Amino acid sequence: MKTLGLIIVVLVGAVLVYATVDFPPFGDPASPASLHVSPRYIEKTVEETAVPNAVTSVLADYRGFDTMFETTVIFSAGVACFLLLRVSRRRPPASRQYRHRLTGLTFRVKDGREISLPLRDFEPLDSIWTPHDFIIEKVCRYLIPFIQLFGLYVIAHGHESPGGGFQGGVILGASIILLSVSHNLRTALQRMGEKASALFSPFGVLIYAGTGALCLVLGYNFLDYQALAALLPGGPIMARSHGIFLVEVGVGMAVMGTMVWIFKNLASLGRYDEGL
Amino acid sequence: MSEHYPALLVILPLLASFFISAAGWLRPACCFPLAVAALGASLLVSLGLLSIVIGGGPVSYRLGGWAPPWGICYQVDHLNALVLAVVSVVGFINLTAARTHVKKDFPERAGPFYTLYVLFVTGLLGMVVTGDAFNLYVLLEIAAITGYALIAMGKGRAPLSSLNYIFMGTIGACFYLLGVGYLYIVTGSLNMEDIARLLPPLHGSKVVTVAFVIMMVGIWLKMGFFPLHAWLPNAYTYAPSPVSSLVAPLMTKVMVYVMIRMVVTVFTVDYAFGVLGLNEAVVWLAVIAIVAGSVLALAEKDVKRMLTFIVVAEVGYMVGGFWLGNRPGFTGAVLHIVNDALMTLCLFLAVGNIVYAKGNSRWESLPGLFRTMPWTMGALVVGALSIIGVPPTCGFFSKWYLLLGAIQGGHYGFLAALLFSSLVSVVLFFRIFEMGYFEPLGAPHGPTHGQDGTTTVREAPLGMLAPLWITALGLILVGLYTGQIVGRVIRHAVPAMMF
Amino acid sequence: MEEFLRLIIGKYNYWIYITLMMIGLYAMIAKNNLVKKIVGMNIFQTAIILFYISTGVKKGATIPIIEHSHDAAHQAVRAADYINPLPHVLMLTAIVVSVATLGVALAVAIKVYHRYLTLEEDEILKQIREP
Amino acid sequence: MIWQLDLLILTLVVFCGIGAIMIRDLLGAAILFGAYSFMMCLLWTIMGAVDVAFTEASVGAGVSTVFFVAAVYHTTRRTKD
Repeated sequence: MKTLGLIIVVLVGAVLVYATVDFPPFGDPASPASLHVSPRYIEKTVEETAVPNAVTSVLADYRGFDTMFETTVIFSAGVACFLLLRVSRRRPPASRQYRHRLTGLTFRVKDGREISLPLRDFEPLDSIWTPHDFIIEKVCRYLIPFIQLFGLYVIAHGHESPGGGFQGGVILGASIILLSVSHNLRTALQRMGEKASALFSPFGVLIYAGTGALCLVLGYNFLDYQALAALLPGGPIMARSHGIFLVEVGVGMAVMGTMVWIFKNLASLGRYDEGL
Repeated sequence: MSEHYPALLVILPLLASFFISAAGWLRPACCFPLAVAALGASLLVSLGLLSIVIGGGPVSYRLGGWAPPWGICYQVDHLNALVLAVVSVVGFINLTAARTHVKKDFPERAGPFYTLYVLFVTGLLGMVVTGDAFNLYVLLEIAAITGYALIAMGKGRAPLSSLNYIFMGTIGACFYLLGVGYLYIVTGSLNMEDIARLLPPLHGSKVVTVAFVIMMVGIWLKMGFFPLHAWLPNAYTYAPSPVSSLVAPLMTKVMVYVMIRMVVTVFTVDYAFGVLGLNEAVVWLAVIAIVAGSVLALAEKDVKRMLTFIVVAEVGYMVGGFWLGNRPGFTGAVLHIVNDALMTLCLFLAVGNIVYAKGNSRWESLPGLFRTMPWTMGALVVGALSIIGVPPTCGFFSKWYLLLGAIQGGHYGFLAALLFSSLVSVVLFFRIFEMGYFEPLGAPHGPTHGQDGTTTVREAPLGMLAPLWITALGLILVGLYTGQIVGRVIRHAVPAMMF
Repeated sequence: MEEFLRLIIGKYNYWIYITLMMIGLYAMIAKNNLVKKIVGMNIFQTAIILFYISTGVKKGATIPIIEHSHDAAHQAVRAADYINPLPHVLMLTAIVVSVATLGVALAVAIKVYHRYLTLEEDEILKQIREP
Repeated sequence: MIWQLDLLILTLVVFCGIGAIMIRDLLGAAILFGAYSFMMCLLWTIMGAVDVAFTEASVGAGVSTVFFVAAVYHTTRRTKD
């Protein structure tokens, strides 16, 4: 296998090197790639969509259809992980551990036996003991709101600066993942349950596709945001800008939900009780 | 409304998949009806689109309202209207048969299963309808990711086979993407027709040659063309029955379509057959694929696994027929996309019924099946006759065109391979019929046989038999209407340069 | 010789992407461990992204966020002043696809591990051959 | 674009890539893959692809690495190659 792999790799490499010789020089402003289609995006983006960030306008408007399917790819990955890993029959673990909230005393309940103590004074612990790190917990707890705020900013400000729905959504998702990593999965699940993340992702893509379908219902082509001028103030050009914003919000929601969903499935092996 | 058909075709199942996913959480009983409604709607739209194209010629649709080289456009001509109809028909028929399997094997996961099912069909439909090279990649990945997950649902070795498929599929898709990038760097465009317009002055460029080669290798990897087929048999064998009867008929055929579309529309026939002159070599590769697929099928002792090798051989038919580069060869290849999708569906559905009743489809479980499951085996016979190429069924006609193409192109190796493979199919299927018909129920044909009371084997439920027989009758109907299909659709799809 | 050197230096980004792609491809084909293969798959995909981004670079141009002001008269935007945004858009999509594939691949790999209790391909194949 | 910096990062990218597939510890491979993604992200920032770099920083270096660690946590760190 190793030799075969080496032969294939060298062969592919040789073919690619062979083609690279004919490439236009690196960074050449006069290469065909920079002359044929893309100048229009740069020159007309402000005029046609009122979005100065050309990447956002191309992403969500000129080639918005690609982006819709990109979000669908993420969504289907979420569903795929769920389908593959989620176990429905919950088997109680052999022993459970609890810590008393006030005293910090830890004790273990064996063989699925019930305990008669008031459970709200106790917190369940993971079966694999992880050190309780005060600094990490506190720092992350105070950091997370700011991370989330930043994520929202990135979504909202994608028109003017780098960023957009996708990046913002990943940051929002990462904040929940950070909560799970710094505390434990249970805390993260309390903040954002399984059902919430599983409904967030189709709902986000639905916002995207629904915006497109709305344009279609209003008599324009699919995803032609001009149609939204009938519903939103500011004329057809601003309607494009607003349409892009709507779509970015949808992408953000879908990506946030799915990232958290995939993480939960991978981290708890689909059991949703404990994990990373 | 009909001007929006190209978009609706993809949008309706896409929107429905979100609702199915939500329904999986809120109201699981709704999942199946929603999926049927979605694929039914897209089936109707695709048939409408086919009739529009037959009546009034190609249709194009601008997504987002942007003109083609800047925005993405959908381009429906005779070739892809036909393939669209086939994809939606197969997806729909198989969905109706899937219900019983899902109820039996994973009832609690119906929601995500149907979501992925509908998304898979959406991805394939989008791949066929699109006129943008990069958009094709994104949809290819949707079909691939949903396919990986669906295949990994199977028992036993399925996850390992699926992982293997993930690696090979990713290499294939990335090679395709790299090819698109190479075309982009020399032309600056992503729209297929626009690239075709810009390419002729660049025919001597090494970049275009390598783009062509690497794109073809990527597509061949995805379709399981012989030396690159290693992932295919395991993935299709260990997948759950409703999944293998979905993926096996559709994925390979759609990739064959993508190959034809790339060569005909993007690189143009002139370049692929004239400038590069690879056709002779590729037809010989196809000959090897056909022979190897048939021989490997002979060695198998499991009906489902045997069928996967037949799929490998059939891919060789279509690739070879297309690369013959003449009119009958092209007609045969396109007709075979239609016929083979239906034939494979019929056979895999029949095998799905056997697996449903017996638990597996190995040789040991075959004896006496004609008595216990007469309807299933009847449909299996029709499908098998079609694969062999017996006249009233459709398989005969596409093979006929392929043979004509081989004779016209003077390619007797391909001719011999076709005949050889038909002969092997006769051997393969008659062995199955013999075991199912002549060997008595209690024959000592396997160690596990007869212990658990084989009398419990009953015919599959009506919900699985009806789709199976609709497909089987479809095989004969398509065979009878071949003249119509060729005359009204495929004739217009053949590029003008082919004779 | 000088021309050769110019070829090497002028296109160094392209050479690096080919190297990375070869590393990734080698890992996917020849490595024995499934997670290593998945790492290779990701390296392979990022290499292609690097290629696309390299095609979009323009010397002397800035990032593709157009400078504009609401009140001033509309001044013409020159395309040569901004980097080509199209490859960036395409590659955002490719990154998303790669993380989606990664998620599914890891889920499948975990399933494989729980069945065979190993991630080494040769050990798994051995277990399949001798049940 | 400062070519010295560019070259340094390109070299680091290649070394991180080779390291990620050579190291005999899957957790180490995951971390090196994160480093690889982060170097890639720097490279793209230099090349002016800020949006892509942003995405790669959050996805490649962030979430992907976490996915890897989660998968390794539930399987094994052991590897023979």
